[in-house]
Amino acid sequence: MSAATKMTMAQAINAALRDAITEDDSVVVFGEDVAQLGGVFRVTDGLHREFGESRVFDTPLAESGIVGMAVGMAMNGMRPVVEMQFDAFAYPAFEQIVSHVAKLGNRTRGKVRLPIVIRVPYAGGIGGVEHHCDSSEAYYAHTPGLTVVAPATNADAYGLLREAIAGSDPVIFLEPKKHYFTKEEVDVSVPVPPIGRAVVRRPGADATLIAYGPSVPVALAAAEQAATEGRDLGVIDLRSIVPFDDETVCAEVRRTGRAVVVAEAPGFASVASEIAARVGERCFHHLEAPVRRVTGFDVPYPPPKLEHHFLPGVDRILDTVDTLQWEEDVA
Amino acid sequence: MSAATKMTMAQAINAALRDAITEDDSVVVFGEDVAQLGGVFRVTDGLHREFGESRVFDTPLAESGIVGMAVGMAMNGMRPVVEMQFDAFAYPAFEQIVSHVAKLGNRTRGKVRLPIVIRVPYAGGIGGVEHHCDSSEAYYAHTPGLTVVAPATNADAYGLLREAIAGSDPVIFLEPKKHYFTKEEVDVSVPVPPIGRAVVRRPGADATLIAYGPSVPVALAAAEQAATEGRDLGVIDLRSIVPFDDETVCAEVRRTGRAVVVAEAPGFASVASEIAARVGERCFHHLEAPVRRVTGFDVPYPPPKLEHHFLPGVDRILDTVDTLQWEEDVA
Amino acid sequence: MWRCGLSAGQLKAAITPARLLDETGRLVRGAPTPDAEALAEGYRKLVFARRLNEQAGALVRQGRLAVYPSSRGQEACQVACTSVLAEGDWLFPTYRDSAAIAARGVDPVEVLTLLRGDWHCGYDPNVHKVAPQATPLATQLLHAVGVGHAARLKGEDTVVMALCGDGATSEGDFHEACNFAAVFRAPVVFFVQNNKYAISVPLARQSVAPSLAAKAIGYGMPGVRVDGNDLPALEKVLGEAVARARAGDGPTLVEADTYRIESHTNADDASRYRADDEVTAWLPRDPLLRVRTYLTAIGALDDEREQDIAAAAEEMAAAVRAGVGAETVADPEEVFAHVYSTLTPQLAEQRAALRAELELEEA
Amino acid sequence: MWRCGLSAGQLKAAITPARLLDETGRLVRGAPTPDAEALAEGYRKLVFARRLNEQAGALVRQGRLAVYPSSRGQEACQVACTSVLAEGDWLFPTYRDSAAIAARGVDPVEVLTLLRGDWHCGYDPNVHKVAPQATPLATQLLHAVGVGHAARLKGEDTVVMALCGDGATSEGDFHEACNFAAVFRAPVVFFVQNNKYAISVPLARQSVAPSLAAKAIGYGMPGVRVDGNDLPALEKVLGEAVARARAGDGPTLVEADTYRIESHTNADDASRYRADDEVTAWLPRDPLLRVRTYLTAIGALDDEREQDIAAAAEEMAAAVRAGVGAETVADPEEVFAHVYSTLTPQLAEQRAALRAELELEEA
Ligand SMILES: Cc1ncc(C[n+]2csc(CCOP(=O)(O)OP(=O)(O)O)c2C)c(N)n1
Ligand SMILES: Cc1ncc(C[n+]2csc(CCOP(=O)(O)OP(=O)(O)O)c2C)c(N)n1
Ligand SMILES: [Mg+2]
Ligand SMILES: [Mg+2]
Repeated sequence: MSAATKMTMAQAINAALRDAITEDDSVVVFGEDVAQLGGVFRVTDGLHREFGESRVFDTPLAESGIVGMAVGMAMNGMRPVVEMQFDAFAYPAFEQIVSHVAKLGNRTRGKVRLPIVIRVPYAGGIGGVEHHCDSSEAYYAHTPGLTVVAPATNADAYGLLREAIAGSDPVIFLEPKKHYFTKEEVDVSVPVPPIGRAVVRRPGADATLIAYGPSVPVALAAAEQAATEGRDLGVIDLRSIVPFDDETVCAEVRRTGRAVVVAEAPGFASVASEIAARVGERCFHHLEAPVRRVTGFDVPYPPPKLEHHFLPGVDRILDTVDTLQWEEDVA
Repeated sequence: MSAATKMTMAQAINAALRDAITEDDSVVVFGEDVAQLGGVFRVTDGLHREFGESRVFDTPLAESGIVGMAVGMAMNGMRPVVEMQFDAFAYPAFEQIVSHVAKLGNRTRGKVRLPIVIRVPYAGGIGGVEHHCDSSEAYYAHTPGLTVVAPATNADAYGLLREAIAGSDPVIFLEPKKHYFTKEEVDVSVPVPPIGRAVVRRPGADATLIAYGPSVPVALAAAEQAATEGRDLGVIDLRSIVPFDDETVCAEVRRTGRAVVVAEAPGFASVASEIAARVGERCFHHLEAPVRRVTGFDVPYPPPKLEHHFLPGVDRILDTVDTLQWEEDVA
Repeated sequence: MWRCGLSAGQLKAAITPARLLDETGRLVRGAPTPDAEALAEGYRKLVFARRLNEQAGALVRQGRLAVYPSSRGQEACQVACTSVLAEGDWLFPTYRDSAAIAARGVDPVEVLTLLRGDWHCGYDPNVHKVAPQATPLATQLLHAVGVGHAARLKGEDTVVMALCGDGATSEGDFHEACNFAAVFRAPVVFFVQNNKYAISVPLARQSVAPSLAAKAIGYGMPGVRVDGNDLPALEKVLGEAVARARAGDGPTLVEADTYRIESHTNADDASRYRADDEVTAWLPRDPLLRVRTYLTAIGALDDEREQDIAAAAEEMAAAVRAGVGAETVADPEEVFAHVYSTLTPQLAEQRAALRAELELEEA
Repeated sequence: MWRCGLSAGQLKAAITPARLLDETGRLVRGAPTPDAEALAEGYRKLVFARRLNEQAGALVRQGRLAVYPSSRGQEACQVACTSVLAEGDWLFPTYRDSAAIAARGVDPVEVLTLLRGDWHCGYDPNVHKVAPQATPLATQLLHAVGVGHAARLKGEDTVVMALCGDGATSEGDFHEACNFAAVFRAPVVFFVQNNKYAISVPLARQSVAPSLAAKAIGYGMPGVRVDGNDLPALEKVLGEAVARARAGDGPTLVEADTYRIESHTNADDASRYRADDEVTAWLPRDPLLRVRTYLTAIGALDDEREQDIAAAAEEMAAAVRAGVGAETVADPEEVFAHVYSTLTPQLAEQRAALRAELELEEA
């Protein structure tokens, strides 16, 4: 009997929080506007009413405070799940995240572990005004000690969040906000592959698109389109950036010999750079063409009016795939 | 007539600050302990005495405050040069740096420019305790709107800092603290190449080492050593990470067909990743071997006792060069 | 070196809101009589501010603005914080202070640029000495301190008016800004519009202090609480703070006791977190009503003048509709133009790639 | 919802330092007589703290410690902040609070781990309920609030003692921690050792408030100033704050008026920024001297006991010398072991690479 129901990503995350709070007394949810209001994206809707002030509560307006308090609560046996209202509003918490959240396990030789989940509604595509659309994953992925998870599907949003909350290590949980209200079938009783495992969302013989979070559906759409043009593109959904699934990625790229990395963040010194660099290093002898990147430009996130030029789209991906030294070029 | 004198990097930076303050009334220097004490590394030694409280002053102990105040002072016609006491202590200023310093020029369509220099004594090799040895360049290099400069020589420390202070845009100025007390001949009257230009510190026919800041002398030492073993390695000193000198880098790598990137920061999603990715993309058809990286491990900066295992050293660089698919391997 | 004593009077000022006009529009006993003509001009500005709030709200509903955080109910604050400034003074506003920026003289169409979904602030900050509207909370307070400190170093008598909300007082940057200003004796007036909510979070979750103005004690500067719906009281308190700053006596923290009548923005639904009767209880304290009643009672406002004001406000609103409604062509290449003062080779390359794409599309 | 009133008494407590023993070791008029035996035990701890400071200083000079920030002159603070805690309570120390951690019962050799140049804190924080020494200033205060708030949610009566210096009060995290604690009524005692300097920067550059304790007013919690070189006064004030927290009445901000006798650390040279006579002026206020004079005067301390204490302190110092001097073999592979609770494939690969290198070197 399948328990699949249609739900939005916001609902999937809400369900994960609800189930985690229900099953584990040590799970607490807090942040700005998460209680009475249920979050500006309604992700925590109803949880305060259902579980009360001791499990779900609003804090004063201070992100360093929120994350710093989470550190202490985790030291005292709790599993805090905190919300940063928008990507750019996590920056005030940067010192707490980099110098403490990421390092305390190491600084105590594992005596103190911090099971904290920092939820970050992130990336663009929602017509948001400035500071509301940053793709900030590189800052976290570069910081040793953080696990960085970026779900692309609603089932993963549920399953990966459950795993993140239940785990021992701090997790930056990147929620692609443009998918909050996208509906998909989700069966929460079916486990998803663990954090650290990438999934081949679409096999493909000619080239491999590597993506995560909000770029996965775009990559799939590109592959779809390519198929109609006679080119067979595979799509890998990384699901977690740290740990990174070299095995799955390299297996695919070695098979196809061509890879394009797709990500929304500015490309310079980004997660996309890392992927391109490691694929280049590990699959060199199998590559028929350089690993290419389709990323955001190296500019502050542009305004709603122009964001479609900035976001990696199907056309730009396919144009890039076209440059991958195909036989016909040589001929 | 050459005006070259032997000076340490700290003295070269001190001279740059002194000359800038002398020549331009709008230059102000402030931060924690920079006035009376002259900075914990004595980089600002004597400036307070010489120029007084209106040009060089101590602030309350708050990095966001320091950088935020610098933004306002720059808006009102000044050229603030601020010191973050150590790399990890710049993190409290992260929001100010990313959301304002980097973006204000763009947010005002160029009507407001921020000629701010944020000096960061950075990286390791000094036997420092935790939080005192972070290589944080990736955080800045990934942020559009920041210029990121990393001198490796004392002449560059002087010349690039002068240019940074005189320019219109905010600059993150990364000072390799392990070289603060290294003496070199510097002739401050001889201009250095501008920010954005890399320099080939050593030509080499067999492979190219790409480095910046504290890794340049290490790369040079490795090349020296390799020469005695019959391998001719070139060394590029990037000098600035943003802007990036693709031209110089690609010209060298295309010539040698082999490249190793050397950097101290943890390698994942780092500046080294970017370099490897872009060299892989741009020099693909000239590469005889994958672009390899010799970086710090993906762990928090290790303690003094173990830092020599972490820092990219001559042996590790040469071992890596050895893997670059040399003829003899094939044979 | 402790410079700030603490008198009973100072404490009282930081806790009990100053008031000149009561809720029925009558002068409080012992209060100085406001200059009628100046107050009538203030009334005109209140009406403009209200009209701008209404017009912007309508434009959001029509999809012509991306978002609008309304200052309805806070118009007296919006007007007072600019009317006390001299020409060379600076204003540091937030997203909620569009009406204050317009009151400062910036074309309302320009003011709404960011909220239309553009990436830049629309106006040239140097022309009217108005910083871009700040969204990352409390960060702009530090910029205000910097502008003030630079002015002092240059020997200029510029004063800086720095705005924020009650929620923003919880941020670390609020603390650092107050402290830097006090330590450097910077000519800054910190003006907190305590409208009782930070989106959905009520004041009780931000602070359990006797008042927000009382925070000033911890920085060694005066803190003054004022009825935020009482225009003459605001102008008096803010005017004194500006004078103090201009005289070189350093910063002041002013807290306005006011109320956000509408939702946080159009995207918000305040009924989820506050009862209607709380809102209704504030309606009689309307800042326009109060001044209007007083001016009418003293004969400084008659129907004709009222109509003139309304007509002028209508004209402004029409201009806003026209300006915001006008199709502007956003040039995608401009996204690269201002990131640095000169294009980096990387951005030049990326711009060229985008240009090539666009040309292909057009072809 | 404003919970905190402001009485004249509260204000005075926040500004005038409480004192029980004066500088000549005499009981202040009207002060309660301290329990002699408890005070003698306190004296023993003071001597231990002083001895630890001296020993660590010597070890630095011998190159056996990487760095040591001495609390010489602040020993009364170091002792009092732990003696008022119960077993289950938590302590959140800084780099300067090694003596306090040792007073809490942690083996001094373990305490000095970080300062020897190791990457970890040496002791298991859970055993003695002592957090790792914090270097990024003021950050640990928020952790303290979290521990306290979690205890409250769990219905435990744990109290958290959170330490910081005068300089750290300028950081945003200080503000956020005080405010969170007050709003959540968390059982935290914020204990600021105002030793007048942040490295070279004097107090006047950190704050122009009437006192640092006065900052409490802005958070709606009590602030108390106490003579930081007066052990019984410290124990009384901190003890009351702990009791208040334990009773569920929320946080207190306690400021100790004390002085850093030595340089910031061995790497610092205080003569660059302060006059010798400032230091000499503080010497008569030595916290050990004061208690010793008092105890001797009331006959609670004789030569024999004094010698016993000194001998025990010597023994401790010898153990520290031996422990810190012992060569420890740092295992390079451990650098990878604790970054995550399970090794990521990336770290496994990197560890293997390092292992191969090391094996090659050995071979
Ligand atoms: C650093 C930061 N965190 C969170 C936000 C999201 N946010 C925007 S407005 C707001 C509430 C602000 O409340 P308040 O300061 O009282 O100002 P008001 O909106 O009431 O004028 C929040 C949480 C933000 N803009 N910046
Ligand atoms: C965030 C941060 N900024 C800067 C530093 C560098 N630093 C270490 S100690 C210190 C002075 C601290 O002074 P105070 O808080 O008074 O404590 P004290 O050393 O006097 O005990 C500074 C600036 C730091 N550790 N953390
Ligand atoms: Mg508000
Ligand atoms: Mg101090």
